[in-house]
Amino acid sequence: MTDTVLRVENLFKSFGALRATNDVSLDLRAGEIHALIGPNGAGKSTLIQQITGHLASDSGRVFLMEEDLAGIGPAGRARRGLGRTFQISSLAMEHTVLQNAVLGALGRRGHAMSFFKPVMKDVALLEAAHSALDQVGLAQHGAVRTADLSHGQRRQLEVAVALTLRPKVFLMDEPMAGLGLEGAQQMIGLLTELRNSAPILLIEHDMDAVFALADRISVLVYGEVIATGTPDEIRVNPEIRRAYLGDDVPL
Amino acid sequence: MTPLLFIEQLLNGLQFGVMLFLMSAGLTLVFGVMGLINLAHGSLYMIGAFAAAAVAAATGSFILALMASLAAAALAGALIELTIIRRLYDRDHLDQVLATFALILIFSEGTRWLFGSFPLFLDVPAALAGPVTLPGGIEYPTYRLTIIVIGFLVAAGMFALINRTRIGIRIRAGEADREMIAALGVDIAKLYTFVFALGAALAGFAGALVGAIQSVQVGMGEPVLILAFVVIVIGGIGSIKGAFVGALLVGLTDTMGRFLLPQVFALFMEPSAAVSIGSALASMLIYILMAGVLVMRPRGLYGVS
Amino acid sequence: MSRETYLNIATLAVLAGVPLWAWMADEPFTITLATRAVIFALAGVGLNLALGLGGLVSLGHAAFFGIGGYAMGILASHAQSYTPLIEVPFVIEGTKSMIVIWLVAILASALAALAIGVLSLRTSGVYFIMITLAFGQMIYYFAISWPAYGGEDGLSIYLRNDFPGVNTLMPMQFFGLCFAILCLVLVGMNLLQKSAFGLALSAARQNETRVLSVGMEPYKLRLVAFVISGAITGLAGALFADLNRFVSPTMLSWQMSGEIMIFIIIGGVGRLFGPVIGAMIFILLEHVLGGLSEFWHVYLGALLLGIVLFAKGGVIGALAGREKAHD
Amino acid sequence: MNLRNAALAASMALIAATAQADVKVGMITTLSGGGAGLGIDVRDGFMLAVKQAGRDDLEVVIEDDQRKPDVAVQLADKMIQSEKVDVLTGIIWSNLAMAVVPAATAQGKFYLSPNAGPSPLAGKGCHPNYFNVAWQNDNLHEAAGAYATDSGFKNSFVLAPNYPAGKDALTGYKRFFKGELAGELYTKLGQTDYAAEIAQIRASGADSVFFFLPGGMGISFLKQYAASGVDLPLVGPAFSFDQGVLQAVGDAAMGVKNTSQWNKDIDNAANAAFVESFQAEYGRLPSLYASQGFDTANLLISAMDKADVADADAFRAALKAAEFDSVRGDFSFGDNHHPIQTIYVREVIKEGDVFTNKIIATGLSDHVDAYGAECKM
Repeated sequence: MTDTVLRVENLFKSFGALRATNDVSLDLRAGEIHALIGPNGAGKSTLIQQITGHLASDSGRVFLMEEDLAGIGPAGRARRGLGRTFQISSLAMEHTVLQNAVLGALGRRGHAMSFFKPVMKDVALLEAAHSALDQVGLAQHGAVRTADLSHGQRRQLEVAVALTLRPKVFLMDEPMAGLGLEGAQQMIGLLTELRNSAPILLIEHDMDAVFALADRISVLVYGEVIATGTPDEIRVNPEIRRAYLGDDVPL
Repeated sequence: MTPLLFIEQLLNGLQFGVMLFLMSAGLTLVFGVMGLINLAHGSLYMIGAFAAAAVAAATGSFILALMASLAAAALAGALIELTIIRRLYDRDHLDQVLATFALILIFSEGTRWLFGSFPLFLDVPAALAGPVTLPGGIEYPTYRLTIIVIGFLVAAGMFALINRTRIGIRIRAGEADREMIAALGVDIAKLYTFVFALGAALAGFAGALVGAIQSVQVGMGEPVLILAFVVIVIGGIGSIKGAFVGALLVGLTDTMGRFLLPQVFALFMEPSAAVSIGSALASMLIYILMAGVLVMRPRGLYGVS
Repeated sequence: MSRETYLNIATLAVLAGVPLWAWMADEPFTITLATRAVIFALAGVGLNLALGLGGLVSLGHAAFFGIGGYAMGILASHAQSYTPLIEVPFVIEGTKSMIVIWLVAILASALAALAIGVLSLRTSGVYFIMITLAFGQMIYYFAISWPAYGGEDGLSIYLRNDFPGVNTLMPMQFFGLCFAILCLVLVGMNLLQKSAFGLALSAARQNETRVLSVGMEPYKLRLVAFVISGAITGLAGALFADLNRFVSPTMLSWQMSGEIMIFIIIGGVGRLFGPVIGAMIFILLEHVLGGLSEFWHVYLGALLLGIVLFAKGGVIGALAGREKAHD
Repeated sequence: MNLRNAALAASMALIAATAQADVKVGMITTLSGGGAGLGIDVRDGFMLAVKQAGRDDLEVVIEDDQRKPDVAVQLADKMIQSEKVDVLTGIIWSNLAMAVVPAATAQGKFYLSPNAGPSPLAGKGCHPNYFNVAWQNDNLHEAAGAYATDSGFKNSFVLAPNYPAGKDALTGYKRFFKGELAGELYTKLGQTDYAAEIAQIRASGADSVFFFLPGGMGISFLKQYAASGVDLPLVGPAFSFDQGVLQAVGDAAMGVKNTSQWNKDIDNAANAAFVESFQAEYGRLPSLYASQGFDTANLLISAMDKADVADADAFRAALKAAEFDSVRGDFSFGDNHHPIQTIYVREVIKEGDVFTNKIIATGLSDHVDAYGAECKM
């Protein structure tokens, strides 16, 4: 277990009577893509929010490189190496693409308490930002206002911002949602590259992508992990076919 | 301090709170349904008082005066909703604050232009003048008791309206999800005009009721407006129940603070300094209360996030 | 250069040119009006940092304006009467030195902003507007009923305070002093907008979650912005008190907060020169409309309404177009 | 409305007609916002006297201070720097006077106060160029205290807003009231609900109530007091019982005793002429403030007859002599340039449909304010 980067133990979260996550445990190992699948409302996004600290857990613990993250807020967790992308793009829309990337690089630096030095002339920050934009294929779009980007480009920018943080873990919430076929292909290529710098916990509805990319898959139903395994194991697991895919659905 | 005096002061706090509720109910409703901060709510209160004073002077009837206050404020409310306010629903709070601040300027000076610079006369009806003796021997002004009763009736009416009627269902639906009720075929523009006019009418009604025991003058709305904001922020913006609880809380805190603080300070200070410092602190008390509530519960007592 | 830059230069030229003309034409009151515009602009620049860049709609900035004013009033009144401010545990004397007064004003209003900010920034949206209003009202009522420094009557200072090498009683020289401060602060604000802090703060306004997810605390960013903002408005308050040689609780009233906000809206929210243009127009309106009619507030209201409804982005927005994303 | 416009037009015409004015007066007063009624009365009274004098060597510039001290200071600067006025007047409120007067007199201008008389300006802060034509702030309260003592009251409950003028009011009352205090309360400035205070009055066992609550505060208090069933006699200064506000209080004010240095029934020729001409000009009964504005203008005109304003010493002496027919009857200045005058006790009565006041007693005769000794000039 020495190569475990992120470990989640017995997470619970209820909203009133609704149990969004119910005793969830899973881990993420170096170099892997671990996909989290499940029907709508299974608690996938809630789980991500709990891991990043945006939502407080009712109980359970999260470890990053064996450090217990209890009591640390979302900003602190990001500084410790949790890089995430959002289900719905979450960017500073009035800023340019480059500014959003620089913001990420600034986060990597750890503070923004510099008041008089022009940030867009800071070579170290710009380098990090450009290289991230380069990696996701947005190098040409640095000067564009984020609000003017296409949907797919915003997804790419999300990834780029996460990249600038040089995180220890990527948490990606449906990075391919709403992308066309071509966009999805590009994103798959990008994620394949990224797994080398840090493992990815991936929520995705696109089953083709999941089964093509993931090293392991966990299935979340009604807030519970009903199975974890390789794509092949999951494909043949009868319980999953019954509970999630439905018996009559051929794969 | 006798127990009787203490009870009388509690009644006073209650009455003040009820009056604040009348003012706050419309404000919180408008915010809850339309997401609008309306600083001009105090102007509607003033319009109600002026309309009542003008009608009472012309007809001598207090009932007619009250009806006039409802009508005038509702009309003014509907008018500004149709012409100005509806352009502000999609704007941020800053634009709303500024636009309705501009409305205050227009209404205040416009009223002064129409009615002159001197306060108007509006008196309590003869039937309600003077005090009644309550059980236990407390003499209490009949009119103030009437305000308490009316306030509770209005509160009950508001709860019934929101919870029991079709229009209430629509209002609640509008709070939850604008697109949804539009999709259900409700004319949202009409609903908004109605809600705004209703809030305005309540404010105007409060202005007329209170005008009878206070001074009907230009600028009478702003101090009450600030209090009403304190009330709805304490209660949680958008919640009628919150407005009710907040209003009573503010009414009681303010009244009891004014009454008790100087006496508390007098226990360990010389009298005139105690009166001075106690009064100073009393005038800050509701703001301290509000800051305290917000620090503990950033969305007020009954606010939803 | 962008159209906005040209507009900004023109603004400064008018702001400096009008009093120069008035000085030559011996119209000292026009210089006083211009000084008033400069000081209001400075107060607005302070609020604009919180409001425009940080998205913090504070309806309590009069508190800092007034605290700055009282810093001047209290220090100068003690110097005027040759009585020390405090004697135990050590003696603090009053002073007539503007530099000392400014430092005290900045420090005092920054401290007040820190205290108010720590509590208020836990809330957001309307609640933030209202809690800042509440703190403002608290200080206002305190000032009215606190007898030591004049209460509602306020404090009169007979002579302006001293600045080395400047005869502050000459309207033109005092204007020059205020104008220089405004320019310095504008330069600083321009740098700040383009700094790492400015980028992070405005990102926090646009998207709080985004800033959190890159490991920065919006709360801290906003608190720092609120403190700097309060300090600048406090400095403006000290100058305003010196302009009038008088300070009173009116400077602390919520209407004052509203007025400072109006400057920003008229000029353009978040624009560097928004409050400058706004304050100039406001003073002009007050002067021109006030002479036209007793009921000039009606016209002012109608004009404000028109700006809010139809000129989104204020005067700068209307003249210079949408804000260009910073390079 | 029309009348007010007519008054404005009249004053404008006057300004136009007096191009080579010898004395230029700057009037800074409150003409917009909540307290505008007082400023309008002072202005109308002042301009009536100016009109009646019909002089072409007197010019008046009028500006609205919006009741804001900083605006008042700006306007004073404007009048002094740009308009080059010789005399300033018009300010209604003590806090505005404190902001404007010291600086104006320090620059050698004359200031004639038609209303405000804060204690610092009567005592340590007095100035040879400052003349108060109304009263020192404490005066009416002192007379109320004297009247309460004369009426045999032993135990008064006193209340006023928590600000300097309020504290001065209670100090003034206590200075001349010889009985005990059953209670002392400071209310919030601008407060509109007095239920809590009235309850305390009821429980206090007092035999009389003194209150100073100017403007809307007094109207609210009186209405609520009348409805409360507490029937202790009320005493107060004239401010809450003046012609402008009395109609808004109505029956609740009937019979209340209040102190004033002026009333429309003071029996002298100047006053009778003033009341009649004011009514003819503006269509309403004159108020206390109008009488003060009228006296201020007549004082100024009397000085213009005797001295040139360019000769400050002579003009000052002419003002000090105060040789004009005051509508109050006898009028002279004390050493600190504040009035020595008789203060009457009035009772609110109804004449036909109009509420007004009638003099019933003399509160203090030839009264001198308490601060003169501190004035060194």
